[in-house]
Amino acid sequence: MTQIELPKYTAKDFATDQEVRWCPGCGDYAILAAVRKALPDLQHRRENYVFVSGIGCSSRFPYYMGTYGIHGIHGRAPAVATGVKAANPNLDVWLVTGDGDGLSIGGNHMIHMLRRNVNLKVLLFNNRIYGLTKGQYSPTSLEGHKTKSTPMGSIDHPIHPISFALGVEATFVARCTDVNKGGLNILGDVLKAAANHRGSAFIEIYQDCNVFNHQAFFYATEKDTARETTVLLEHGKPLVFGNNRDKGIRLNSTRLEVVSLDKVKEDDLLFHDETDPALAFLLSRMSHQQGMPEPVGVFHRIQKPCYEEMMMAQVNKALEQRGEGDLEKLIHSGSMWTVSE
Amino acid sequence: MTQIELPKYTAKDFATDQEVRWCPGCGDYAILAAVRKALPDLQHRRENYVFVSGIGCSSRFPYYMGTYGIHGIHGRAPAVATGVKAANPNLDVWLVTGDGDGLSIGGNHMIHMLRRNVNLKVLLFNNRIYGLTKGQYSPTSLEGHKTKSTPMGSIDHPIHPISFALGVEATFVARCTDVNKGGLNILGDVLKAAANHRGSAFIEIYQDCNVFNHQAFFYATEKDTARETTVLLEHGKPLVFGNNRDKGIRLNSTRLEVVSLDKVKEDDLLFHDETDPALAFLLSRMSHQQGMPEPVGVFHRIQKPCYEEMMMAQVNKALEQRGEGDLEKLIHSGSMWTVSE
Amino acid sequence: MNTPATAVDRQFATETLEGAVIRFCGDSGDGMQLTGGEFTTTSAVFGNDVSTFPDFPAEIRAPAGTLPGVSGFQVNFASTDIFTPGDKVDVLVAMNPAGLKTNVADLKGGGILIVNEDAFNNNNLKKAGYTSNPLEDGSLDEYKLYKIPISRLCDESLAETGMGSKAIGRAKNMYTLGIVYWLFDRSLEPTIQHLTNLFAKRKNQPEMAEMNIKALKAGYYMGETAEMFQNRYVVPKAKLAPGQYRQISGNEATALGLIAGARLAKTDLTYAGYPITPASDILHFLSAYKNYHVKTLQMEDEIAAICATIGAAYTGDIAVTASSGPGIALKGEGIGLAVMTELPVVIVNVQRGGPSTGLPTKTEQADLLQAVYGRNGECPVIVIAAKGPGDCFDAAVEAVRLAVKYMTPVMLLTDGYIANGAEPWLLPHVADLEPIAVKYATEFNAHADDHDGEGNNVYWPYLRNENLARPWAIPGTANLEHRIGGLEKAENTGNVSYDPANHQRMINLRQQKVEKSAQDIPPTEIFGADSGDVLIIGWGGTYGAIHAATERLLAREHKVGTIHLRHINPLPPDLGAIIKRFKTIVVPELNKGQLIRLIREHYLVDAKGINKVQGKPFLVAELVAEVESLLPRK
Amino acid sequence: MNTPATAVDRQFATETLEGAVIRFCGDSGDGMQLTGGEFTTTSAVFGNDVSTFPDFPAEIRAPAGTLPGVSGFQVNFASTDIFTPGDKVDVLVAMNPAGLKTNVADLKGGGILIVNEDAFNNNNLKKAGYTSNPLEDGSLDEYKLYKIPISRLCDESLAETGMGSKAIGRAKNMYTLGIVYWLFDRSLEPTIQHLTNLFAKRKNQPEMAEMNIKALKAGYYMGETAEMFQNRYVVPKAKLAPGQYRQISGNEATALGLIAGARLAKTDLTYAGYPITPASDILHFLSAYKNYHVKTLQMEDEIAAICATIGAAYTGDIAVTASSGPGIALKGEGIGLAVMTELPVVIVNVQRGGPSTGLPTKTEQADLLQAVYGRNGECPVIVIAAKGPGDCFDAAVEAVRLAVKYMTPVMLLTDGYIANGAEPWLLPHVADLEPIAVKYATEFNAHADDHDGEGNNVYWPYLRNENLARPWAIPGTANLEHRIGGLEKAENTGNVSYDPANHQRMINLRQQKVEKSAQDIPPTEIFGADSGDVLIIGWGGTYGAIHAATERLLAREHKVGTIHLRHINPLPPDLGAIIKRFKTIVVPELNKGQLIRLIREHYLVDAKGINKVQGKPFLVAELVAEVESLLPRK
Ligand SMILES: Cc1ncc(C[n+]2csc(CCOP(=O)(O)OP(=O)(O)O)c2C)c(N)n1
Ligand SMILES: Cc1ncc(C[n+]2csc(CCOP(=O)(O)OP(=O)(O)O)c2C)c(N)n1
Ligand code: SF4
Ligand code: SF4
Ligand SMILES: [Mg+2]
Ligand SMILES: [Mg+2]
Repeated sequence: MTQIELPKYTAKDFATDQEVRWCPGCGDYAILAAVRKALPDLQHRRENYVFVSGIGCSSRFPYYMGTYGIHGIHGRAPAVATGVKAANPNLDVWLVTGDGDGLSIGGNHMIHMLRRNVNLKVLLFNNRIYGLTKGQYSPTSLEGHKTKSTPMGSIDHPIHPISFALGVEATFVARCTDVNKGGLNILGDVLKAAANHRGSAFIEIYQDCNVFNHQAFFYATEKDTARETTVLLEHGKPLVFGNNRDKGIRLNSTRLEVVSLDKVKEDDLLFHDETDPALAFLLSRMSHQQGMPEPVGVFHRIQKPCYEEMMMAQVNKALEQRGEGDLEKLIHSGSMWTVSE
Repeated sequence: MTQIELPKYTAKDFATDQEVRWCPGCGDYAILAAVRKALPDLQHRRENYVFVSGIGCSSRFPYYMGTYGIHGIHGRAPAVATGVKAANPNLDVWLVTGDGDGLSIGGNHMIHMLRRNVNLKVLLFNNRIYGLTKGQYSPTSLEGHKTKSTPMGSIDHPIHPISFALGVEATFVARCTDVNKGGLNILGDVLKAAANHRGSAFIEIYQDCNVFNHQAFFYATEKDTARETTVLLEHGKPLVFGNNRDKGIRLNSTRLEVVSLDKVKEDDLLFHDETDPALAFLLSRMSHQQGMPEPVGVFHRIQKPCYEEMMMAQVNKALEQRGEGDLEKLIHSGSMWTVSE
Repeated sequence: MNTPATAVDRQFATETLEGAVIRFCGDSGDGMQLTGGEFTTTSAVFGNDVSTFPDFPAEIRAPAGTLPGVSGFQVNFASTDIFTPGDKVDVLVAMNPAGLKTNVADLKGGGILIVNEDAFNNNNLKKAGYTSNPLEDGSLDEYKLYKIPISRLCDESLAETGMGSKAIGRAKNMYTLGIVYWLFDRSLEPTIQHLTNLFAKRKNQPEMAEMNIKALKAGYYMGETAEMFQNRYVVPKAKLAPGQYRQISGNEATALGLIAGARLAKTDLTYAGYPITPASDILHFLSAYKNYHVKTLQMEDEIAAICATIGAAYTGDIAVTASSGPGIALKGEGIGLAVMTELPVVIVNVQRGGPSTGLPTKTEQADLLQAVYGRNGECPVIVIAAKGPGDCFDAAVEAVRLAVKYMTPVMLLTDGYIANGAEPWLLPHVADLEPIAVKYATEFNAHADDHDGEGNNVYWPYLRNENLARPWAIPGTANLEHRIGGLEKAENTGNVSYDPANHQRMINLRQQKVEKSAQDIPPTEIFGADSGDVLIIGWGGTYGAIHAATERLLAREHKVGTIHLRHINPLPPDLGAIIKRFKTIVVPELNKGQLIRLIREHYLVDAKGINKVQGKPFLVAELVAEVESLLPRK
Repeated sequence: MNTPATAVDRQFATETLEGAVIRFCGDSGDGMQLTGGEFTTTSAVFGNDVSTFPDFPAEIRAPAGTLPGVSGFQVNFASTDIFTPGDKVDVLVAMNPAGLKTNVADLKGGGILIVNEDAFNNNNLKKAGYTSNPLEDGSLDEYKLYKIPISRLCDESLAETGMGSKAIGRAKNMYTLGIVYWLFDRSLEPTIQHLTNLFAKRKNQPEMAEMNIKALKAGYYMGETAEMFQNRYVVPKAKLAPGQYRQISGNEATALGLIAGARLAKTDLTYAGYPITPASDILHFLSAYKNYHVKTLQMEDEIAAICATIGAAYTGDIAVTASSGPGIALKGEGIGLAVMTELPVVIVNVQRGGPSTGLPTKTEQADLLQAVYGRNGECPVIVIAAKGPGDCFDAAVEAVRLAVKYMTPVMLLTDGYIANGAEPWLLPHVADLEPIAVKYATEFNAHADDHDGEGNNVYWPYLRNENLARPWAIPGTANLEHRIGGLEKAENTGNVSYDPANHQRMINLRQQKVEKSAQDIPPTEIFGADSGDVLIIGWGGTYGAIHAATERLLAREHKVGTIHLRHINPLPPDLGAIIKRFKTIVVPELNKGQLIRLIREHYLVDAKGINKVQGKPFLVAELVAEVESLLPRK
């Protein structure tokens, strides 16, 4: 390919003429802004982006990105996106989904896309509710959540998206929040890290549904609490958190505990290792409800061959070994016989 | 319920008049025999058993059990079984599925059934192949596996059923082999442990497909190798293995390593703890291919409320609070008005 | 307003009307659904016949003031029987420019137009795409325009309550409702009661109740005092069938009907669903009725939902799933399993605009042929349809009854229009409902060896009764253990069978069983002429429009008869004979022609379609015009 | 055996036959498919016309010797054109009692019955459900029975090879084939070549090749020397269209056709599938042709497969998925999305016995109405059908062509019978195939503001060409970035639109586009009478049987014409006129009547169905009898 110079993009180049139609105050706006802002820095051509989604409020996302896009059907975005990558492995494919779209009806496609390590980036907008259908509980809704369909409270034990993704061996697994008033604004960085990862990148984004599940994640996004209830993961660094960075996480056999840095040295804390799946799994079980800060940042990142690369490698190998297929020969092969005039 | 005395069952009482139609030498026979043998010991009435399956060789199982049963459609057994339990929580429901049925097309239903902790027992016959459709690769087939649909070798990274089940927080997770010529015949015990677990029990069974993937698990089932390539998990006990029980597994930070008992004391080995999900996850990543013995036995077992119990609790609470619903009142409620003659 | 009559009041001229159509519209935040609902209830309680049409925006909360954010509610109320929410609007209440813009075209020339003048600021005008202010530029000259500064008046009247300005701002719908109540001389009582119930009792916010009631009264008094209107209108009581009534939406009636079906069968109800517009409310309603032995499962998707119903039906529950649009398409494979296992499963399809995701919040009738044919193989199910909100109750009971009697899946078709729309429902009495006989098998029913004369010694799950239904032995029943599944079964024994002749027999039997259910179809009722020029055949939610159109056609002395099908597969046995008595057959549908294909194919008659696929119901006038164009010229 | 003629050989009487039907049957472990296949190839290479019918057991490996374990392969070979594998069998070769039991009913009275005597031991007899040995009890008296101790003879002849007894045991099929070759005076060469290729070259087991060849020859010599048979038979060459031929199964031809379609379009092929009987082989074949720019994705299920094709089609590949039975039912929702996004996706349905899991290994034509109607909403797709194994190639090319030309999903119907069955295929030349024009959009195609006369400055993904197809701009194309999805789209711009009038227009356009494709349907060919008493209308895999039946009917001087439809939706434009020229319309189908419903509905003609749902193809005699019963009595 001849390398044509890349236009200098700004966030505006990734907008469309379509009116953005989320509810006022919806967390989706912040994520949209972050994505539009991150893309210009990635040095990829705009026409190579494809945003694929399913159905849900979050899944309206492609309409608002001035790129190629498919607003698919409920839960099937990973399959649609896999088809896009198969047809053209060079495209930059982003997948936008919700907790219902990606983990309820679409859970299976998500699994298989992740384990195949298709090289695309997943933004899972987790608002712990079905927004578009006006407020039923979702697979991430907390137990006991009273919603339209659970007037006496949900009886399902929720799924933890990070544990889920690790369980099926995703190669890049991260968590962010839509906004962060505590100053831990890592969404943009994580988006870029995901973009630069070669393989499936799974990002859970805590997102406020202003209408049906408002403030579900306020503990993790508001000024006073954000640094107390979340802990930033940085590869090779100890897990320290708190408004005064005075607390840490320590590993005790295979269990985690919160310790005060008054009593424990930083060196004795758990140091994050992005390459260790079991550690990531352990971290994924930390829950605010159980008095633990919830990790944000990159839980896990490893290299594995991606699906479409291996697929093209086989195609190329076949081409090499057998040469460019000749249709005439293909038809005229096998045990033939001739009937003459 | 009046307690009627339980008939004394034998394995024969759980057979049917239908000819068993698996290929000669198929591992399914051994599993069938083990199940028929285990049930009489469980002290449940035969008419309360329902075997539910999807489609696949393995899914023919219900036809061979003299109980109630549904041979469903491909991948949907967990949903069918959830319906059975919802309609009658007292039934003993067993779900039989294959690596394709349960993890490919049916992966999503499996996830949600497990996380809801529906009280039923899952036997996942993992033969790392699609048997019934005559030999395509499955989600558990190893990378590079040449099958009918992958003449140049599979490019999918396989799913690990145990990691998968732990990722979605199943409450009972175990692994067995169809046969074991090394003397580690734990299938019957694990079946009984699963039966006695209150909640979803997920059992991966390594099963030999004699026709399309013969010997895939010989390392784990044959006399000479079984004890070298597998390690038995026993709650509270150290992980020791080897033909001479001369090797063990040690935890080093969050990684596992094989050590020789010549050099390391048993007390310094990893002691199994069924209640620790992260430990179970760590164990689930041990792979024969990477020179580690593969654990068999119960990886994880914890108590959580089950779905149908919580569902019935809500029904009963509603009955308590609002009394037995009166249809006439229900119709004649809300803002009514009367039109007189 | 039909047939005005006259009467005189002290101060205002009072016109007596046969009926009127009012539409409230505004931003989705403006509370138009509540407003319309209250007007409807008040009118119904007063004794009018009413019919309504709520129209939601597709977005959850489209940006305030924009065209996609407009929410509307239309109510037709009259002193005569009415069957539709009305084609054209007599009174339009527009709370903002966007509402005006999207609705004014439906207002009759000379109709009353009430607007919240305060909302017509530059910002809102721009959002609605107006370049000049329609209240000023003369473009509304053909209407009786009432510009009322509703926001300001409402604010002023509530200033003393000490409530926050947001809350006060929200109360302007009640202020507006007050004005309209005054205009139509309606009692405030039902709404005051409802506000008290809603805010004071249920939400424990007595101050909100008070404030809203205050706004309501203030609006009413404004009408009384402001001398703004020259006229008041009176719509007298209608002559309705005596009895108790309530307003009911189709989805609520469906939910109640399903509960009723299960209770009549003395059986638990397991409902498994997955949220989707416009079917979700059935799940919501049912989940509130657990003390009626209702279990609701919100499954992970629609496939899981249909499969869970299969498990529940096997286990002896009345098992139901409902969905719409793509959700129904997903259930095809599962329905096939229910057909093969011959289990009584009810599938409710609340049809919406398609194809694909289509127009999720709009109505359509385009899933009929999918219901009849949309599965692999020869896979017959019973298909029935409800014709209106209240009728959903009867249709749901009927679906349960047929499913159990014939041990077969039944597909019940409703649609977004009747599901969300509400109408007065003459409440049935349980004692008048026919019980549904469920008899689980408990005994052996056959010989393992043929005819040894020694009594039954096995259970055959596919032995059939006189209705061709198989027995229903449920898990937990000793000795009747048996296995079912999706592979072809041997006749009687139900064992897996690959025998060609057996396959043919079973294919025939499944078909015959569904056909046999025609014996339960009552003689077809014809409205209007019993024979003559035109027979209109309708089905589903178009009932009101077709009925009203037929009335008009009859009033114009056309020889028109109308039948409205509840039963679509099988079709009523007497339908062929009726068709023969008319010269022209017309089939109006909100699709490109689906029932008509069944009619043409069965009866080889050159039926004509009247078809509309706009996400909206038929207008009565449309139907009248179309049918008239097919009538012989006089 | 038709029309025997006579001739005399040295030692044996040699009869010349027009054709014969042989069926090989035995346990699934007995290698009957290979045996039948070899006989077919040898006969085809010799110059006969051939037609075959393989019949697999439903189980992978049913227990040896049991009835469900029987595998059969029937071949009809003749010196004349033939169209079916034959109704009744002239020569039955039964390798075991179970094979005999399940197949002997199809052997003609007086037919040749060759059995492996050694397999008729007590154990096997019991497994087959025989209480006495049929070889001894006279029950086979009506046939020419040849009891040959094949196992022993074969063992003896191979004793010296030093091969294991298991391998030797397996070679008895080749021994048997040798006998049959002798009986029909066939050359051993093609089979020797094939065995050499298979074992020596591909599997690198030269000793296996040698052993099997030895067995083959031994069988042949046994025929020559044993004086067991009084007669030998000769079936001369047929007069076939000149050219190169090979045996091809429908699934292989479909795979090749799809590759050809993509190559003609100069585009990559993305195939996404999920294994299912009998469609899996398409995936298997395609996955071997990666050097033809074929990418095969084995997805996690059928829904993922159709969705992946949508992604691939959007991205510019020829995108195809195939499935059967329940797998197709699952794709309904996805096909809806493809309809709404107007993407060229090909869906192949290899129909099998239904409903539900049904009879997975058997054939049926019962998915036609699902293909036409089986989705939510008004959701039209083009539906075409292949009529035989070789024709699958042409039909697949046609499917790709129509999909791309009209930017629409195309459903291609084949069935288990033609998918697994093989027939001689006259090999086409690529140069003779019409190229498929794919032109991706690269430029703006519209004005953002109407008609400012300044040239195009936007890309409208739903602007249509003269065929009503929309343009195809693929990701990677600068400036044509656009979004598509399942919500209703505004005409031209493709933006989401809830506008009622737009919805109606788009519904109409999607329908018109599919209807427009009728312009590509060539004039309908009629075989037989051009007008007259009976018009037979067929479709799909019944072609052979219907054609053969028509020949017989014509031979009996009935005024019968036959047409076989490739295009089902839309139907050929000239069909109505043709129908008018016949007194009676007959539609034979392997279902309960599906095409017939379309015919009756479209043309209001009282067409009669000939229907069979037994998982098996029509017999020619059946069809002849049924049609004759509808003919006017002479
Ligand atoms: C097949 C199908 N089933 C159901 C729906 C209805 N539906 C649309 S979005 C949605 C869930 C939305 O929740 P989530 O994915 O969490 O997205 P959010 O709206 O919260 O962003 C559902 C159930 C649908 N469109 N299609
Ligand atoms: C919807 C649907 N898709 C595909 C199939 C075909 N099919 C039947 S079983 C099977 C996979 C079998 O594999 P597995 O579940 O591992 O079971 P095994 O035969 O190996 O025991 C497939 C793809 C089907 N019956 N239904
Ligand atoms: S419903 Fe919730 S998630 Fe959806 S747009 Fe509104 S605030 Fe956002
Ligand atoms: S194909 Fe494999 S799994 Fe299936 S019955 Fe045969 S040996 Fe068992
Ligand atoms: Mg959500
Ligand atoms: Mg398997």
